[in-house]
Amino acid sequence: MLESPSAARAWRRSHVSGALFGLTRLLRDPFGQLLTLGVVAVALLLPALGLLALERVNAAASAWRPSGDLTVFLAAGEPIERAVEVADSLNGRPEVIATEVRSPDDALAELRRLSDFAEALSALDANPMPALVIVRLSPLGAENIDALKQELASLPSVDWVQVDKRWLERLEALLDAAQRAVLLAAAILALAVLLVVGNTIRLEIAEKREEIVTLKLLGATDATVRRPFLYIGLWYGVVGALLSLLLVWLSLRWLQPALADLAASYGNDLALTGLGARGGLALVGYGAALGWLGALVASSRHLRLAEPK
Amino acid sequence: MLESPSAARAWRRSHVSGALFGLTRLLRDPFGQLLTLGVVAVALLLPALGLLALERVNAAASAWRPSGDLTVFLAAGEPIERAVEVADSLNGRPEVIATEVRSPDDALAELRRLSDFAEALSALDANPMPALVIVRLSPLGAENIDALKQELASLPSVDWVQVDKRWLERLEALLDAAQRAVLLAAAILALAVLLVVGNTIRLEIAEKREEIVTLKLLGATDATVRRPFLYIGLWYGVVGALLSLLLVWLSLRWLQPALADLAASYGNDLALTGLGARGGLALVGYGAALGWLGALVASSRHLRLAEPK
Amino acid sequence: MSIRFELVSKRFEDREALGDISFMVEPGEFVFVTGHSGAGKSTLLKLLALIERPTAGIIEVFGERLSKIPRRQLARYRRQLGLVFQDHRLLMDRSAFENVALPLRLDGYSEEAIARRVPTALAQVGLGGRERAFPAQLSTGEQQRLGIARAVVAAPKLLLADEPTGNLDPQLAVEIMELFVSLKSQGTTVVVASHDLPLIQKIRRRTIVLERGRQIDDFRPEDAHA
Amino acid sequence: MSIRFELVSKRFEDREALGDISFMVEPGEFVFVTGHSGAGKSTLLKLLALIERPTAGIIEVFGERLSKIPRRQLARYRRQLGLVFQDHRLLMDRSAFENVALPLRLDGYSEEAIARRVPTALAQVGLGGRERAFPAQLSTGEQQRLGIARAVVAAPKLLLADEPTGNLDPQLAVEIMELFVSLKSQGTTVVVASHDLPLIQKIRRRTIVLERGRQIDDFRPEDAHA
Ligand SMILES: Nc1ncnc2c1ncn2[C@@H]1O[C@H](COP(=O)(O)OP(=O)(O)OP(=O)(O)O)[C@@H](O)[C@H]1O
Ligand SMILES: Nc1ncnc2c1ncn2[C@@H]1O[C@H](COP(=O)(O)OP(=O)(O)OP(=O)(O)O)[C@@H](O)[C@H]1O
Ligand SMILES: [Mg+2]
Ligand SMILES: [Mg+2]
Repeated sequence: MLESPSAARAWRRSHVSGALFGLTRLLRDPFGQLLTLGVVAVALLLPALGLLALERVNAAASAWRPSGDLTVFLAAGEPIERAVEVADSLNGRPEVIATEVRSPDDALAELRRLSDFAEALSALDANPMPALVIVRLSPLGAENIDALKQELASLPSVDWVQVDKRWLERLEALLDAAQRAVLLAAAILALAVLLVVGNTIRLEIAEKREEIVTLKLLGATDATVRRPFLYIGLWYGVVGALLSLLLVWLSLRWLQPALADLAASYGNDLALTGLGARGGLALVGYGAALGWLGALVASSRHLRLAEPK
Repeated sequence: MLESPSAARAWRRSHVSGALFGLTRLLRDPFGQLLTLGVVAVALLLPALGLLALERVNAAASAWRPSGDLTVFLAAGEPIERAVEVADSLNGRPEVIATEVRSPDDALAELRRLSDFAEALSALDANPMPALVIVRLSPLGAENIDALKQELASLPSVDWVQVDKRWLERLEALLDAAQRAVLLAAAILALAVLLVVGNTIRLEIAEKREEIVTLKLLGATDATVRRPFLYIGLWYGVVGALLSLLLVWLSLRWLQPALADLAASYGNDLALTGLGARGGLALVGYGAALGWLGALVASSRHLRLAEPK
Repeated sequence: MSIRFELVSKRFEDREALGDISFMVEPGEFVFVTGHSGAGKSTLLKLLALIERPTAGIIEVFGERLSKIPRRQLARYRRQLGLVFQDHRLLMDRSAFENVALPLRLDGYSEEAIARRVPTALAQVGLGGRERAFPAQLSTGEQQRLGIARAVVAAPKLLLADEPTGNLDPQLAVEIMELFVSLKSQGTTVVVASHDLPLIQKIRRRTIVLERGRQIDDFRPEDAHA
Repeated sequence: MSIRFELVSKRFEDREALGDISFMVEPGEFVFVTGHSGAGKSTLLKLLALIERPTAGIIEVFGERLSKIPRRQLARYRRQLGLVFQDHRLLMDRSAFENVALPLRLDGYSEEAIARRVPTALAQVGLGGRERAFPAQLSTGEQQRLGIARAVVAAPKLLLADEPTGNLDPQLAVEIMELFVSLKSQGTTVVVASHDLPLIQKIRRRTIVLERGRQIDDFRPEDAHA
């Protein structure tokens, strides 16, 4: 018979109509969907921006490291030439990547920049700082840092050697904490997406309760009945993610001038670049998965209330 | 006739039953209300905590001011007794509240604490810092700060006078920015409350659409039909506020040890106290008003869809 | 005059549900409106209940022009009516008692008056003792009777009943019609839309006949009761 | 055997809606179930549609024990049925066409088949040309007929109609019953719950009579059509 029923056709049809239903549902009343879409977009925006920023700061942090790994303080009164000699003797060695010589004036200037007592220091009669050699170590050097310190400290012209890991360690600890905070925020925000999409699906189901019961009475399977709601969740995720991509772009444009200033003052390229195509796709996928999951949870919970009697 | 109808009785009754309906509605399915109550509670918690913290920091800031308003740097080599003389000569004057004398060793120690070059400074052969007198000004003194500076700087034993307003100004700018941030966050969160309560009311209305139409057909006024929904919003606000009071209390308990440490290191009482009865009442009132407003907006919008035909 | 229709028409987009209807109903009168499915019976009642507005013509109820009633006065107007809906329109989350009590509560009757009147109304429709049942626990016919009890409990000035016996067997239908007729003693005007010709023949009252929205007859059986 | 009831009872908390019902229905047979309001007619049909489960007894449909059908198979089972609900149960946000097309879509019929069958079914219930109307734009009787068209369109093996003519005038009611009788040609078994005694007398088919949940009669008029 030409008009024979077909389970496959019914299945395909329910996907197409489910997807269309979800999309039209969303587009029909965008104002009513503001809360949901807003939460989804913000919940994707904040982690995305956070991760982007972390990535840039990480990259910048490894590029900076201007003060090196070791600072060699020459004895007071030693001339700058002695510092250059020390630097030269280090430059050939495999433990060392680079060296940098600072005159006592440079050193004082830096001390001033970092201290709240700038004006007080300017009142000092004489410069108390010695000349410095700042040493940047190779991985090999980093391994043998203590031996190197001993060796340099025993040089006659050297007063004292300081291991400069402190601020890098601090920065790394800070970045680590920031990363955790971003991930925690992302998790909380993901939960918020599940809740808010779930709430919306609950609303949809409440509005269509009678219709759902009727569909089941007419022989629609649970999966068929559920499909449009899962698609609604999916579309929320997708549209919310697209919205958050827009917001990422806007935020970056808005942050750019401030960042440019900051970057200029460090002589570094701190410019945030966008997410790129792969990042954008990942964000949309993440949003879709979250929306779908929220719809899944809510529909399991609430479709049970729409059983025939 | 004994059984005569009474408009006043109908009105009273609709308030009582509306309030009861709203409350039972909320308590019947607290899990389903998690999102709404959570948003309300957090939206009230964050500004409350923020304002509490600001208040404490403000109080602490005016109590601290340990370095005073002026720092008088004596000429290098002047003995500490000269600093005491300067301090004594200032103590009687109306412009001055208090003075404090620092030996060169104290001054170096402080410089060290504030600087990243602590180890480098410890390598210095001699202490470059002079003795200091730290001067705290009265309001009169603050007005004439420039004249006073001139006068002190012209003393023979004094090398230089520094006006120490910088860090206070910074702190004040910071507090100002923090206050703005807290208020902005409060506004955004208030909007979130309106949206989320509105969404819940929308759900309620959707679930009761047919019932609402029937009530109107039976002669219930718009106000009567709307009343239970306004009460729902009100209860959300109240219960959310109570929840946020609980959260405030928990947060304070949790923050207390960390704050105690911090306070100890500044020798100051930074302990956050609770909101107090008046603050708590204000929070509940604020929550109730927000919830009610959200319900008002949503019910205006959505009850229109529940008209008989 | 209880009701006056003057050249009333009602169009829904392309369909004319009612066309040029004119009639009058005296206070306390009992009128059937009949006609085939889709003839316009429910539309006529909806116009009286202000659920729909006419496209043309004048409707007056108790001397009041319906088109002049502002939105704010709708509730007051409707509280004079007793409505039996073709689809019952019960409140599913309230007991039978509370459903029937509703009009009394809206009018602000005392709890004692409610406790006295509601069981009486339920007993009149054969639902005595079912006070605590919820609508979902009633058969369709029982639901219909619950709706009838709710419509009559507050002694409305005008009772509009749309197909009130569609879910009742012939014997019950007659009993309900007798209940409606008895409301005359309290001055209630009754308009019943029904397609149940055997019932109409049995009750023998004034009958307005509609066909495709037109009023094709308005007769009072010769031996009609007053 | 199409249907077999064996000592079936259904209690709702304190009320016995059906007690010890036993009967059998042959494939292609047409059966009325009648009785007063609240007698248990709808409950009997709900048991067959697996909307309610019996408290005791055995029900078999097409040789399948209903109590053995797992939840996952409910949809498959129900797609063999055509259901006319006492409260119509139309999808209010879909047109008349889409309402009737629904069972065909669920079965996975092609669009061409749907476009051919739906208008036929609508014409059979006197709604030809109303394809684009939404349920809210139909009178109650028209809604009921739409529900009937939806129930018959997919040629169900078993048609369960609960008070399918409650909102129709006597003439239309007979036409609908004649439509149901004609389904015998495609092998459909028909069970109609109705309180409309004049109609039952006119159609003259096997009739099961219920009273307060008990089966008090099961008769086949002497001159009943096969
Ligand atoms: N869910 C339920 N809970 C409790 N009682 C119920 C429930 N459903 C039906 N009943 C009761 O069972 C009895 C039979 O109901 P049923 O709906 O089968 O009657 P019916 O014969 O279809 O009546 P009608 O002609 O009025 O539709 C009635 O007394 C009804 O009150
Ligand atoms: N909202 C609407 N939009 C469009 N058409 C409508 C609407 N309401 C009713 N109609 C049409 O108006 C006509 C009269 O409808 P009405 O409900 O008054 O009929 P009725 O006499 O009550 O019929 P029944 O006995 O079937 O209830 C019908 O053809 C119907 O399709
Ligand atoms: Mg009608
Ligand atoms: Mg029934």
